[in-house]
Amino acid sequence: MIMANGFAAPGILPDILLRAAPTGVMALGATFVIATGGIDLSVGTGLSLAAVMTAFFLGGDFLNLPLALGLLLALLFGGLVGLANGLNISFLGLPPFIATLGMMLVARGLALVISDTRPMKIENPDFRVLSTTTTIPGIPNAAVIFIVLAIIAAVILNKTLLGRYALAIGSNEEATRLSGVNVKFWKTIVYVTAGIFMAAGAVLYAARTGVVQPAEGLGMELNVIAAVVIGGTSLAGGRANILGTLVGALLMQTLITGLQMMQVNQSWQFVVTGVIVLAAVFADNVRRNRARAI
Amino acid sequence: MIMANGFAAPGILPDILLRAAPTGVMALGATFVIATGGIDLSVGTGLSLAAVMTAFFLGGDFLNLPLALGLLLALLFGGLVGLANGLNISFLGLPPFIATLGMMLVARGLALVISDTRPMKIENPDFRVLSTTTTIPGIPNAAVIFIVLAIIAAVILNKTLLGRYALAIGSNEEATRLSGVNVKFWKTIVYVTAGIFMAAGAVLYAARTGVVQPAEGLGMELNVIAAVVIGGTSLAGGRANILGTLVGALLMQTLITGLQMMQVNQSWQFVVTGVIVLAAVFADNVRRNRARAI
Amino acid sequence: MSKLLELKNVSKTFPGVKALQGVNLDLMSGEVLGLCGENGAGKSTLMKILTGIYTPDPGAEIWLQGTQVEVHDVNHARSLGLSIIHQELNMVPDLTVAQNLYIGRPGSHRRGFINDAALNKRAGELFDRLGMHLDPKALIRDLSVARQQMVEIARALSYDSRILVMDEPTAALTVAETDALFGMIRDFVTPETGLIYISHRMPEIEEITDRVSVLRDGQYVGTVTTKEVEIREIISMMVGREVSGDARPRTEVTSDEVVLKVENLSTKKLLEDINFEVRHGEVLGFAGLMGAGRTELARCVFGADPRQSGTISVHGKEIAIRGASDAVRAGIGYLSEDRKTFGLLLDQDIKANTVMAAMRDFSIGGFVLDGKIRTVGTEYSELLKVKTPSVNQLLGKLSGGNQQKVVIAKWLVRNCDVLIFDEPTRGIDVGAKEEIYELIEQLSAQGKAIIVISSELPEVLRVAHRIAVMAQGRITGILDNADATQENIMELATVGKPRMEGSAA
Amino acid sequence: TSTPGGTPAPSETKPATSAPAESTPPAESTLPADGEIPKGDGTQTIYLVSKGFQHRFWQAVKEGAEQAGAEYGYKVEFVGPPSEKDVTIQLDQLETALATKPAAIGLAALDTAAATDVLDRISAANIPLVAFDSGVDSDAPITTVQTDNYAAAQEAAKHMAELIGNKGTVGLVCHDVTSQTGKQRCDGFQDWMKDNAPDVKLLEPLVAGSVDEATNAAKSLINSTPDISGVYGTNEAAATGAVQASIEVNKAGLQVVGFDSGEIQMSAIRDGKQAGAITQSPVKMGYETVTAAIKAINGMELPKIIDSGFAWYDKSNIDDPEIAANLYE
Ligand SMILES: Nc1ncnc2c1ncn2[C@@H]1O[C@H](COP(=O)(O)OP(=O)(O)OP(=O)(O)O)[C@@H](O)[C@H]1O
Ligand SMILES: Nc1ncnc2c1ncn2[C@@H]1O[C@H](COP(=O)(O)OP(=O)(O)OP(=O)(O)O)[C@@H](O)[C@H]1O
Ligand SMILES: [Mg+2]
Ligand SMILES: [Mg+2]
Repeated sequence: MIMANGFAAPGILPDILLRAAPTGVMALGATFVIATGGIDLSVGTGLSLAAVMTAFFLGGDFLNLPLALGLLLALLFGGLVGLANGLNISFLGLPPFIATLGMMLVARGLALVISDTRPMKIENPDFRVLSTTTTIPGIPNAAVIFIVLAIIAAVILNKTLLGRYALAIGSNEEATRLSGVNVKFWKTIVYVTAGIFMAAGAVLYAARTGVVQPAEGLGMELNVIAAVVIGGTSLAGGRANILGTLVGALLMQTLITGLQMMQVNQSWQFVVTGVIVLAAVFADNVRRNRARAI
Repeated sequence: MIMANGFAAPGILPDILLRAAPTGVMALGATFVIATGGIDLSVGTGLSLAAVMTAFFLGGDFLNLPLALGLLLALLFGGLVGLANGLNISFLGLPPFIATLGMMLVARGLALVISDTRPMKIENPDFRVLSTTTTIPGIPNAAVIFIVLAIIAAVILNKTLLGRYALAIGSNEEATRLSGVNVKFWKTIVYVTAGIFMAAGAVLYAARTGVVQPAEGLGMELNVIAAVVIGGTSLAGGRANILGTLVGALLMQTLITGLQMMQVNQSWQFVVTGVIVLAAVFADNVRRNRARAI
Repeated sequence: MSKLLELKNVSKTFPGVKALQGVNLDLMSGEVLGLCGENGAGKSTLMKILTGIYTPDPGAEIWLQGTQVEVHDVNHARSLGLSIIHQELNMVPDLTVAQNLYIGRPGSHRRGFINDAALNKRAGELFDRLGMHLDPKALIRDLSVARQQMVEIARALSYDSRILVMDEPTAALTVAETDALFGMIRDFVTPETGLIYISHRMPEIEEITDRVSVLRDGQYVGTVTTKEVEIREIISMMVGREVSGDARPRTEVTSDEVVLKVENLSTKKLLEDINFEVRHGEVLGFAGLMGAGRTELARCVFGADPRQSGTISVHGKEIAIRGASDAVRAGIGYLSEDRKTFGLLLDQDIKANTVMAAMRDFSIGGFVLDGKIRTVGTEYSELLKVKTPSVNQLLGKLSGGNQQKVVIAKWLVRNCDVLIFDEPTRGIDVGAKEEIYELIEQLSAQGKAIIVISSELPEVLRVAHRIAVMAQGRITGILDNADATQENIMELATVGKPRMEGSAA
Repeated sequence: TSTPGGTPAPSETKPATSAPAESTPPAESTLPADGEIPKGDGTQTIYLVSKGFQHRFWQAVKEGAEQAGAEYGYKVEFVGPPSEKDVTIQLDQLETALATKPAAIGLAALDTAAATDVLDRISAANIPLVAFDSGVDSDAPITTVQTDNYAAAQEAAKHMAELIGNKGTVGLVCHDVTSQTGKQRCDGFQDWMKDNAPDVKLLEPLVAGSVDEATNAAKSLINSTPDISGVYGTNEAAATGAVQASIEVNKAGLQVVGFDSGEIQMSAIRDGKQAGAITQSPVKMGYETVTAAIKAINGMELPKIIDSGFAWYDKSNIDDPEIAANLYE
């Protein structure tokens, strides 16, 4: 049945990658936050805000900056949102859930205020190239960018101080502090990193259609977190897995796309998705316990 | 300004209680879950599902059961949703975030399936009495029920094994297990309790208009959690405060109502709400640290 | 005397580790049986099998008074009359002392409703009976490790058990509390009961046990009657060699250069006007009773807790310490007394823990050097004889003593000028203890300034050139090693405090 | 495009100005007469991507569509994103629709500019496209079956002004200010008042997506504005909330004007607690969309716009068959 609907047709994986790219890229960043035992609820509306800012920097009706500068500013802006989260958490001592919940509301409002609740257009053809256009035959650029960012994230997590400290903080924050690590600083950096990845996700999102909807991101935060957790990163912190996050994001998207293609009734799609999310994480638990027992 | 707008008029507190009742009652139950260090994302769409079931039990077009029986079944059904969460968490070992995220999707779908995506009517006049009707002059029944449920929740939390074990599990699950407490069992009971409170919230919600919209609860889960956390219950578990949750729910609702009454532009309302949530929790932290230092 | 308990052919395999192989053990009624063995010998594992926490490999048999039983879980063990005080504290920090005492116990509630006033009253009566001074209403998280340990002991004694296991109960206790505990143990043992006592402190073994069983590398070595053998012999059964009992430091301080100087240090909570200095190559010991403030002093100097006034100078330069990272940057290392909470990343591996305080030396431009980390991790676990299949083992899977060694390794790798060791040999076996003393000696010979906080007087006398004694947040005297004896230290430690005071809240 | 105040006549048959030739499949030899709709064999699918599916309105559209499908022998697949904010999800659904190679696609675009890429590919695949509910900024759709939301909102404003005697303070509860529909229903109301009733003061619109939120929002408006004389809600949830709030506050003379239908609005209108509301013709919209698609599949000519219309209803005409057909409880 799936076959018949062209679901397994060649090019389906690139298509899934394309669809999953915005959420997936945000999930890469969120993996660091979750590795510290934190959580980031602001990525959903943060995506809207970052996309609105991208349109503000690049859109013909607005600043109309050169592409490279505009993209740089967009990423910087994402980092700034992350910085605000990081400072609220590290220095004001707010629990990550609350700090990022507050930011979720603030970002939602600001996106609407800045866009004046209107869709914003980015006509710049070079910008649009970042999404569906293919440079490598058969693979949309967004898919390539997603993979490249996943590799970068994996290197940061496994091979840099940032990754090590994120895991250490998630494992035992107090012990890490007493080892002389500047926990506040590194935690802040983790949220900044998540913010930058969020902005990268926002850029891919905006590039797909060239039109930014200021209210679309709300709710994406749960998909982002689900992708990370399905990928095997523990919400308790201390363990993280970028490849897992990539797989988690693709799994979620495949599921959604598959159900659409199989023309499952939409109400049932929610039920099926819910059950499969539960089953996937359960199967992963079982697999891991078995691996541990060997 | 607030005064001028009638915001401080007599009867404003009962009105806030009425408005906050569905979220607030769910937050009472969620306090137990959060006390164990868990989280329940399924309360939002779970409210829709429980409300749909309430309409199914009581509605004239459906089973049309006697009020008491229908209400009992509705609460039982809520308990069943909680039981499913509890079993998934305790026995399948799923992280609460994932287990309840899955349930969130399942409940959302089932609410649509059962209602056939149509609003469902509960004409039973005795049922409608549960919300805006006043028995004690000036105080809507929903407000009274909210307060009574808060008292019950406080007793359960502070005076019963359930509350004690919930706190102990949140504080140190391993030590609690080694003390001979059947952690799996009690954790399950905690989610069942949350499910029952969720159903009670759904009943109050449905009683207000007498018509159940099957797709409305989504997103309420964050308000519920915010109310609990603003109330001083720690997301890390081990510490909980029912009075705090009550205050947290009222604070959130007062904020929203206040901004509406002051005719703040909608987009800015989000920003202001976000900032005030951050400030409230920060102020609470400061206050508590000062109290500890004395 | 009849056999109260018999364990036959107990084996336990963890992934990559054979923790126990065919171990036999028996306990007579009316006796205290010592259980000795090096770190990682399998003592805790054996006791966890006995009390239903671990399931043994097939073939194991547990016999209670002549009937074979299978222990399913903690509650089942308890209903069989078996209870245990674990090596690691198992308290619920957010509950009160009384709530912890009675959690999970039948009779602690009436139809699900709990009467805290009644629990407090019962707890108070229990403490009176045991001669403990604890406030039933105090939150566990506000108690020092030692006080929490007392609560654990009280809890274990309050069960009407036939067999009680104590896994290193005195690791956090000082001499006075240990004596009190021994009194309780003697009261507990009747012709119907028996007690298994695990400790690395040989004098305690000598004092309290009737017989001693020894494990080595997960295997049963033998059992001796305590009165009939010298402690030396037990130790050689454990380690397979003799360990010397030299009691005093073998190095001398040659330099006058002051490395660490603390002046007029006070905190809001406890410390008052603390002044001391540690010289180049010197080991300064800190002795005192439980709650004297030694840990608080160390944490304060290290920047882990805020100070109210006072200055801290390293190499003559006053340093502004606002947090632990400032202290580490200034060259101060601190090994906490509570390794689980403050020292370890339990779900990270040995090598990651080993280099945690010195990550900057293991990275270039923000990128970590995994090869170097592995090499150094291996080097230090060999140096400290950490018992593990590989440096990739997670810390949570090591025995208590081996975990302690990894924390020590962390600060050795960091190579600080000032090292503060708070109870460095807590939970470490006698053989390894001596190795750590030698290590401290080597470090002081290299010119490091070292503070050793210890509740074991022989240990302080063994390693410290000078000994500062604290009582109630003040330094009541500083003795040269040559002038110090257990007696005069105790005298200073109890200045103005003739007996253990006990209001916790 | 539509005549406010009345249910417009079905498909005005203005000939399509530029039906893209390449997107029309080769004409069958037996071309049926104009207006007569050829029956399918029940194997082909018409895929409708709407703006939502959870709301009663879209369910009514779906019903109409399925009705037409059953009548003429076509399978109808009807999907929509969970909310009217989910442009990307809708886009994915459109892609999925394209991938299943249906006989025709119907689209109620949340954002027309966003969809251009896919629309091009739909044209390239020679699949006829019918827009419904709102227009698509492109030549791709062969025809558009739509309600003019802006005009409908103006109609609501006109009635509100009448009800309050062209002066007083009016509050707005808008269901959404980011979707095109939401905006038009808010803007049309505000603009008409500004232009035609200068003595009517409009309060800052509050946004509420659910009945519960709308009730609270409307209640806030009423409580904070002693001289308020009317409240307008822009969809079923917003209007229902406004009615519920006015019942809870029980303020004499307060006029509530709503949109769409639903149990609470209908009984409130019958009881006189609500003045009236605008209804669209969702069932008709669905039906017309599918029949237009069938005509397009068969290469028949279609007008550029098919107006599905809207109507004002109140106590006086709520039971007229023409109105009642479009109301749902
Ligand atoms: N959960 C576990 N998983 C894997 N290995 C374990 C686990 N628990 C203990 N071990 C291993 O089993 C062996 C015995 O450990 P055990 O804790 O019984 O030692 P011990 O004699 O109590 O030592 P110590 O005196 O240091 O407390 C050690 O090598 C330890 O690393
Ligand atoms: N009687 C007591 N009961 C509970 N806590 C106490 C008591 N006396 C002191 N404390 C607390 O213990 C801490 C000081 O003890 P600290 O741990 O520094 O002492 P120590 O000399 O290191 O003893 P320990 O052997 O317990 O580590 C302070 O936080 C103090 O509030
Ligand atoms: Mg041990
Ligand atoms: Mg100490």
